[in-house]
Amino acid sequence: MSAMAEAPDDLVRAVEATLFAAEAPMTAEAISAHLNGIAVAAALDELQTHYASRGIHLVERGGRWHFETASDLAQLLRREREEVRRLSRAATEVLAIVAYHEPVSRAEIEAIRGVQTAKGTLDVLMEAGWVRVAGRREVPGRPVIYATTPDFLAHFGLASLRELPGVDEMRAAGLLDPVDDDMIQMVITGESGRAADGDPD
Amino acid sequence: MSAMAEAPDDLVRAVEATLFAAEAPMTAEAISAHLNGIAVAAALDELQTHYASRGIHLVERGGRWHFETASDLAQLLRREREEVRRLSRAATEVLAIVAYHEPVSRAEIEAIRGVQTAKGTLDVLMEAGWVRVAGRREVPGRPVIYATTPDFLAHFGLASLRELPGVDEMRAAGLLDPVDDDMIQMVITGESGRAADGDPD
Amino acid sequence: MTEGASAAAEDRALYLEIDGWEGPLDLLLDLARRQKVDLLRISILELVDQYLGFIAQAEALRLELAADYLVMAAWLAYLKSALLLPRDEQEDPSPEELALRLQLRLQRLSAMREGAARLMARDRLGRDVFRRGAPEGLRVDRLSRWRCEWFDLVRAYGDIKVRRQPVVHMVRERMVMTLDSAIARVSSLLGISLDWMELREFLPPASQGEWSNPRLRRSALASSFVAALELARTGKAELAQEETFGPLRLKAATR
Repeated sequence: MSAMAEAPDDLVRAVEATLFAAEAPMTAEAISAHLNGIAVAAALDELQTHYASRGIHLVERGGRWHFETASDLAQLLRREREEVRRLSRAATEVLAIVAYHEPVSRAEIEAIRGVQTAKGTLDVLMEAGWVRVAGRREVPGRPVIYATTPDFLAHFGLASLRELPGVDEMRAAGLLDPVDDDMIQMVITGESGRAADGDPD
Repeated sequence: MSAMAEAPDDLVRAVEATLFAAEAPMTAEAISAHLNGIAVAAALDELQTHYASRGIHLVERGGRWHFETASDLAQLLRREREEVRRLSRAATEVLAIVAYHEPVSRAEIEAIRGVQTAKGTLDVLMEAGWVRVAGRREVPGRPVIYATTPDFLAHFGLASLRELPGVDEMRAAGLLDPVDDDMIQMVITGESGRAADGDPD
Repeated sequence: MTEGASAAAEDRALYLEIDGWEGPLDLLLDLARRQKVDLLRISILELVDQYLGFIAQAEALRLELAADYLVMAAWLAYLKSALLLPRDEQEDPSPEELALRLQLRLQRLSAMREGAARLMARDRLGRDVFRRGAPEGLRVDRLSRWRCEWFDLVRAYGDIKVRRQPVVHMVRERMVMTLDSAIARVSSLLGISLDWMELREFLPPASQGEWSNPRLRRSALASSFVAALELARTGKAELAQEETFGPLRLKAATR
C-alpha cells in the first residue's frame, strides 16, 4: 500500500503523540522541553502538512499548537448539548473591543461603546478565559488594562490577533487608533455633558 | 509531495474526526449512527492502516474504537522533572532538633521548638531522605520517634552526629547572641510570617 | 421629522425596542443606519433631528429614558444650533469638528459591532471544531531535591535555643509631658490671652528647672501640638498657619 511509503520518523511521531495526549495547547518550547530539548519546528511543519488533508488538523493559535477537527466537518460534529457560552450583546462587543484594541482600559472600552460597562461583563469574559488583566497603564490613576488570552485565539480559530476579521481595513481607516482623552472624558462626565451647557471647557 | 497524493475521502475524514472528538471509545454502530447510518467498516480499516506507522494508533478493544498513543511512545507521556528546593526555615529547625535530640517524638520536637509542627514538615524531611521513623517510644500512647538517616550525614558532610557543634561552641561562634536580626524578624512577623516561603507549617 | 408616513410606523416599532439600546451612541448608530448610506456620508443634521424627534416622542409616550439619553439630546441640540450659526461666531472646537468626531465615534462603534459579529460567526472551538475528546494527558512528575546548608542547620538550632531562653523586657524611663497636662496648660493659657499666640509660646519656659532638658521640651512641643488639635476639634480654640511648616498660631475660639 502506497500509504505506508513515507512513515514519519521518530521525532515526528513523538511530537504527534505528545500533542495528541496533551490536555491543553502547547508551545513549541513546551513540546521541546517535554522531549528533552529536541528542536521540534521541522516536525511541527511536517505534521501540519500531513494533517492538512485529513479530518483532524494541526493548528497554531497564539504560539500554541493543538489538534482539532477540520472545520468543514462542523455540520457532522456539531453537538446540540455542547455548552458554547452564549454571550450577551454587550459582552460580545466588549470582547471585540478588547481584541481589536488591546491592551485597553475599561474607560477606553466605555468611550468606544458610549455607555458604562457593567463590571460583570468583563468578569464573564475573564471567567470564560478569553480576557485577562494585562497590568496597568502608566497614566494618572494607573487604570487596569485588559488583553485577550491564548484561549481566546484558540476558541475563535485565530493564529494571532492579526487574523481578526477586517482588522487591516479598520486600522487603515483609523478606527483602531488609540482612544483619546477627549473621548474618555465624554463618557466619564456623562455623554459630552460639558458641551451640553455650551461650555467649551 | 507524495504525502498529499492519497488524501482520505470524506467518509474516512468524518470517522477520523468523530473518533478524535469522542469522549469515550465508540462502537462501529455508534460511529455509523453519528454519521447518518453510513457503513464505516472500510473507513475504520483504512484509518487503522494509516495510523499503524504513526505516533498514534487507532485501536479496537471489545468492539469499541479509539485513538491512543503508540505504545512504544507511552513513556513520553510521563516525564520526571527534578527541582532543587530550599528547605523552609521551619523544616530546617525541625531537622536540627531531630539531629541534636534523636530519637525524638513529634511532641518533643514541638516542646523544644515552642511551636506546633505541621505533619507536612516531617513528611518533607522524610521525602528528602534525611529523617526516618525510628520506631515508637515505649511510653503511654507509644508515640512514633524520628531519627536522622545516613543520607543526612552524607548531605551535610558529617561523619557522625557528634560532629555537630555543641551549645558552647555555638555561643562562642555568636550563634546564640540574643540580638539577632532573624530573631527580631521572627518576633515581628510571628512564626507564620516565615512560612510564606513554601513551608507547610 | 423629515421622514414620511411609513417611517412613522417604523418609529413606533422603534420605541418598543427601547430596552434594546446599549446607550445613546447605540441608538444614534441605529438611526444612522436607517439613512441607508455609508456612515461616512450620513447627514449629521438629519441624524440630530431624528434623535431629537425620537426623544420627543418617547417623552410624549411617557417612556422612561435613562439620563444619558437626555444628556446626549441636549448635546446634539447644542451641536445643531452651532452648526446652523454663522461661521465666524464659532468657538473652538468648531461644530464641524464636533460633528466629525461624532461621526468617527459612530464608525468606531460600528466597526467593533461588525468585528464582534464576524468573530462570533467563526468556526468556534467546542461548537464547530473540537479538540481531542479524551486526551490521555501529559504528566510531569516533580521530584523535589531538597537543599539545606550545614550553617543553616546549626544556626536554626541556635535560634531555637535563643528563642527558648526567658526574655526580660526593660522599659527605660523617659521624661515626658503627658497629653492631659498639655491640654490643661494650653487651655488655661488660652483663657488669658485674646491674641494669636505661637504654639511654642505655650511651652513651659526653658529656664524652669527640668524644662531645659531638650528631650522633655520635644515631648512638650509634641503634646502641646496634639492638645491644640484637640482643643480646635472641640471648638475651644482656633488654629492658623500661614504657610507649610510656618509657625502654628492659636487663640481662644470667639463664641
